Amino acid sequence: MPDTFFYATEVMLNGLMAGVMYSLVALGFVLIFKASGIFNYAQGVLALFAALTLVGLQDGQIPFSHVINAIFGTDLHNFGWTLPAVVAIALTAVVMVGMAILIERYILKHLVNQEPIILFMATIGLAYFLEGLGDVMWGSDIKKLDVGLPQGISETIETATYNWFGYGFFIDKLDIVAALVAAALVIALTLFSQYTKYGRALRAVADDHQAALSVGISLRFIWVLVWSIAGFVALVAGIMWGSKSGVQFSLSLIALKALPVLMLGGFTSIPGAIVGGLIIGMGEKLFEFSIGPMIGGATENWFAYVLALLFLVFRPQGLFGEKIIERV
Amino acid sequence: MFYREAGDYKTSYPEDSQTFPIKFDRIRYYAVLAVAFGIIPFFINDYWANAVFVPFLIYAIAAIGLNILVGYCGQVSLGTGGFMAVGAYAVYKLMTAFPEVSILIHVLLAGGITAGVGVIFGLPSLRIKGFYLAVATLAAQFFLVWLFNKVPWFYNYSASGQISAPERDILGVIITGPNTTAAAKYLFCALILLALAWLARNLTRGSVGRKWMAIRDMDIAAEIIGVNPLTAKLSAFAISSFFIGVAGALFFAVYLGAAEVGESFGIQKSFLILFMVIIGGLGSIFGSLAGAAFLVLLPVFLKNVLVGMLGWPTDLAAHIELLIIGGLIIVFLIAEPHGIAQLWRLAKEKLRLWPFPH
Amino acid sequence: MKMKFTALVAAAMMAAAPALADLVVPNLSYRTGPYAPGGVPYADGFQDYFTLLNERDGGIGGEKIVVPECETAYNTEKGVECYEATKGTGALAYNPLSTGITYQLIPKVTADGSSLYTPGYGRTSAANGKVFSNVFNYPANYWTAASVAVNYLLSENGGDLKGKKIALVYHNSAYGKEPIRTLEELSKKHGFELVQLPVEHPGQEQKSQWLQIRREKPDNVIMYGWGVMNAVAIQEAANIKYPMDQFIGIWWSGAEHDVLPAGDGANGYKSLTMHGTGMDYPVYADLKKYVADAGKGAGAGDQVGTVLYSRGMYAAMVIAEALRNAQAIAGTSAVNAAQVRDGFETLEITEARMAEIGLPDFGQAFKSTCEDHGGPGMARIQQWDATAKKWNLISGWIEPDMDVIQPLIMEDSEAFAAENNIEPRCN
Amino acid sequence: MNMQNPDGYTTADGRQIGGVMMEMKNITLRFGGVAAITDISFDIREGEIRAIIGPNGAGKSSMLNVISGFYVPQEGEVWFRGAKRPPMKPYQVAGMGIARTFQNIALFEGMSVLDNIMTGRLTQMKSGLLAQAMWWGRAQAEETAHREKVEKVIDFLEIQHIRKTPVGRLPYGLKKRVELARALAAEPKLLLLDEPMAGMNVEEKEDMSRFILDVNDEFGTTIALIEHDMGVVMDLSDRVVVMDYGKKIGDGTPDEVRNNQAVIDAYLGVSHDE
Repeated sequence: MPDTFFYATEVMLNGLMAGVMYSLVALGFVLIFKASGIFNYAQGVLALFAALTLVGLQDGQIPFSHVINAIFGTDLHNFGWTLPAVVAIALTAVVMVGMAILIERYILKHLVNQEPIILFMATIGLAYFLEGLGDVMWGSDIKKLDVGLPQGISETIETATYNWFGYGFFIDKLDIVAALVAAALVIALTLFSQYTKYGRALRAVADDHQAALSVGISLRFIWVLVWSIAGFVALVAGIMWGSKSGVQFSLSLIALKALPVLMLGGFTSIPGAIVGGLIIGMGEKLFEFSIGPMIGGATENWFAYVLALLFLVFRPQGLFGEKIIERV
Repeated sequence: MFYREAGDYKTSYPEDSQTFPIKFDRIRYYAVLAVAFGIIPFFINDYWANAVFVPFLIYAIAAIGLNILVGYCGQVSLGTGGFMAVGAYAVYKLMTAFPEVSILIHVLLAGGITAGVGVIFGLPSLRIKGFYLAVATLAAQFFLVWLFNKVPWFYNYSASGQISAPERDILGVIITGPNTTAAAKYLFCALILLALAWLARNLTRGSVGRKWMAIRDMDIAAEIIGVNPLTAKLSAFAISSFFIGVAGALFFAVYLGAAEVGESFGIQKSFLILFMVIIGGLGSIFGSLAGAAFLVLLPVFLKNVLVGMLGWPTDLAAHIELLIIGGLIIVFLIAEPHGIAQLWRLAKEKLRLWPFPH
Repeated sequence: MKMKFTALVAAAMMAAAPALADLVVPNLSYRTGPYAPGGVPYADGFQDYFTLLNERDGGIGGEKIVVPECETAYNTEKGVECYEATKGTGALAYNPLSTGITYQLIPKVTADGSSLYTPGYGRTSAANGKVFSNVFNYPANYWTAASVAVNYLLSENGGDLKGKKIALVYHNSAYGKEPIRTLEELSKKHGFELVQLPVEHPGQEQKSQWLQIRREKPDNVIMYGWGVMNAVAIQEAANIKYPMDQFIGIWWSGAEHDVLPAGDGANGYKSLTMHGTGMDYPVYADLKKYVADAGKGAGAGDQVGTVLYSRGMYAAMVIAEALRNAQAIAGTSAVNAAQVRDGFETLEITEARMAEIGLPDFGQAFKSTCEDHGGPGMARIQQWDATAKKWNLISGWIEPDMDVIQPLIMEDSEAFAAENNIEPRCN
Repeated sequence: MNMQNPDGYTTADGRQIGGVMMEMKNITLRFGGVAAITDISFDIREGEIRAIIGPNGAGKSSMLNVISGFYVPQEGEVWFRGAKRPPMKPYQVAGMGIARTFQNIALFEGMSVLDNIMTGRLTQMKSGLLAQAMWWGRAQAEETAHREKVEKVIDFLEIQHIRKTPVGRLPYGLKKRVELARALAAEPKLLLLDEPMAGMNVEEKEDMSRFILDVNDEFGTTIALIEHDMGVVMDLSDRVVVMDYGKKIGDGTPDEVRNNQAVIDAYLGVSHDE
């Protein structure tokens, strides 16, 4: 059945593409976990917040206009300008850096040396807070995010594959862009951590907190740095997901799609986040394609987790981890 | 002055290991019970029962259950919502299949069934640890919700998959269904909470509890001094799931009356109950109660203040509510990472010295 | 400390209670959470219509209408809290705009004697008034919608769907599963093949479903979606170049914010509607004069005239008419919950009456009886014009196939009656 | 003194040592490709204080971990009281009456001193889940009986005053003592001590030495210990195994070992890191 083969291949390719989108979110988790041991649940909300801010800036929305109107009885909505996408993205990046500074100053600083679960809960508190803040600042209606990324079927690929195989494959242009962006992001991160002073500092902290401190790197600076980078990654993820489905509350739920990727790839491995994302994306789509119809479909949400779980049961150290030798 | 341990001597080991070693605590405990069972039932109305007390009691049961797993045994779980769903659907199937059997038995059986499911999903904990395990329990969460949504047998083949609790009574007193009085609902849940809290207290002060805590504090050392990690972890999963299953059964049958799995028992529920446990205090039964009370009351309180008193638009109030709850959680964790229970202990230590601070 | 807190809560609740003599119609809305984009315009329309009656007519029959708003965030627990918080204030009717909360409130309102009005959503089998005495879901419901969609396709295809393939893309929840049985029956009757494609909440990731549609090339796609799922589905359909005019959503998948994100790609997308669309109705002049310009509009005021705003307004209009009817029957303006229930049960809305209200041809005429709380179940088709950014009505009222639906309603409601020991009424 | 006598021997201070309690036969342990222990054999006699010494990284702790079942050697056999020990989980080994302390204190930081020591009794507490949940007579009686045993250990180690203190708040020396108490509470037949005196000052070391001797003396407990302080080792132990680079380089009485050339070389050489 050549048709089935083509279908499966198409599903697989699209699964890989979806996986890239998951990886984009997972990357943010990994960066923060690696540098500070914090499992940052707020990563999804950070993406939402970044996307909201981006759209708000781009459309010249007045922040907090809803509150101001409610309190003062005014009727404010808009500054009446539209910013070019590039400017808006740059401004949003600045906002994310500011956010990282605030998070470090008002939360992390006070929670140094706490148990991981406490830090985890703090990030959930942060998630609630940012969700509320995002709503209060920019309103809760659905917004269209358009920074000029292409979307829809890539006719080139469809025609080309049709000419070669007799079956035109569906690949979304936005997914191709996402894959390119993800690749660029990983390369940039690698270059940053290999060839810059701060990047090396970051790696030093990841390897050994004490050692990093003893060579004179301020841990606080590192945290601001890593949260800024995670904020930037969240912005990228927010742009990609926002272009795909609009910007609205549900965007924060993409964090749930990144968690199985983390389980599989490991909380500390950047290549793990990428490869894990690809495996999860491909696995869940293929499962839905092959087994899904027999058991009623809509299996992707849980299958991603079960896949990661099964993998971990047989290989507890994760995809790229070394075998754990326990000591007492 | 009244709160003291001086002169409060213990002459036997059982006396030394009782729940409230200090006399004043004991008296206060009985006073709380007297208010809870002697006074509140006579004054409770539908609003207080349905908006405050019943959800508080049920969440408290779930929080104690989760605290056993997370706070005592150190296994972080995010599958609570899914396990509550097991309890809810089990009790629904039992109620409709055996209408003549007492609802109390159904609720306990639902807990038992959930315990079994909990053990199955607890198996990976033998290989997977820490956050990896927490994320792995999400597999249970998503799978169970999907299952109850997908298999019509669980919801008796109704058109939409919603389940509704029919009317059932105990000794002629209606416990479920729309005609239940506020007092009956409240008392039924309160009695179950009291019994389960007592069970939890017994379990955690004895050898089972020590096994759990040993695993929590240092699993490798625990195994070397003779704790079988398999039975310790799985018993924690079983007991914890039993509590959560009972809570889920009550949540559906007594509190909501109708439920849809994805909406009532979704991932948000798992996080909410984990919050209760952590804000209340890990490894503390009192903390579970305090955490549940805090997170049930706070939104109701905020809503009534912001919308009711200040007259703010509901959406603005709801957003501000999120801001405040998120902010408070962070403030709480910074002020006292060990939760309300620890704040309470510190307050008591101060009180012990009162009125002479030195 | 504890005492103070309790006192504060109690005081807060007192402050929320309106004067008892007014007509109280709580608005259990959701302006936050994942479904806020749908909840906001609906709540605005609902509020504004009652504000209009208060401002223009001094209420209904001289009685002011009080509409306490309570935020549910589409969450059943908050729904319980809202119900309990408002029921002590003399609430007469509820319209929670959530299938989950509806299921939960059905037994409660029945026991407490108030009414539940769920136009186009909720529990479909509540159309059987014999079993569900206090629940009303006229003029149309989930199952009639499915049937109307199929009937529309029949008329498009010269009355024959044999051998056609129709895909149902649905929100994998109680709501989304509602039409399945109806469509299965209809597929047997008309000989088309039904492909079911569930989408998990919240529905941001639908690649699998739309790849399958691309492979199987169904002749038509019917969608039961809500929230972000709608926008994503329409975008994905555009991505795979599915012909938009073959794609029909239920009325909950046919709002402006569902189609706007897809831009031009959404052009030609169709959806059902159970009421008129746009602002070409006389009532809007009054709304502008008495509500918007007076600064009394609900919310931000930017939703007026949208599809879901119209629906909220429609629901408010029907409730207002039921209140008026109750006053007429009871012979008093200060009606109680039981009288309002009677008002709902004997409600008749004619075309003439709608024209009087300022909404000519806005909704279908219907008449409720003791047995039938469901109405005729008709709907129209509207189509999106992406250039003009507006919905256009492209059909008249289409009737559902009640021969198929009525037995299903009886079956489901009787199962409910058996489970809950309910004696059928109306004999 | 004939230490090869299968029925036992008499020590210099006149204590009677019994037959072989535990025998390690040709143990080899590897992590990945790296051998931590290579082909080591030795025995431990009933009632004896047996020391394992060697430079850092010699494989001493690994050997203790093999005895307590935490590491499973790739080759070799462990014999206990005349029978070959089948592959076992650590908790099963504990159930056979082998208790231990750890090099880096492994107390349960979230529990009180009393609860920590009570965990030492876990292998002997039998009441079931249900009985405990109900706190029925049997569960309570059992708890009390074990509590009495534990109180004896507490008295013995002179830590009555910190009974209810959370372990996390204790100073290092006391923690070491509580850990010993936990091991003793199990009433072990064989007690394994991994550097019981590491990081202690002279006074604390003297206390600890006294406790070790008293345990051996009063309860007749067999003890195997790892220690760095040569003075202490030579004073305490009846026989010493010396390891270096995972190999056994000496075995005998303290005097014999002291004069063994291989041992002297190993200790004069630079100590190698783990």
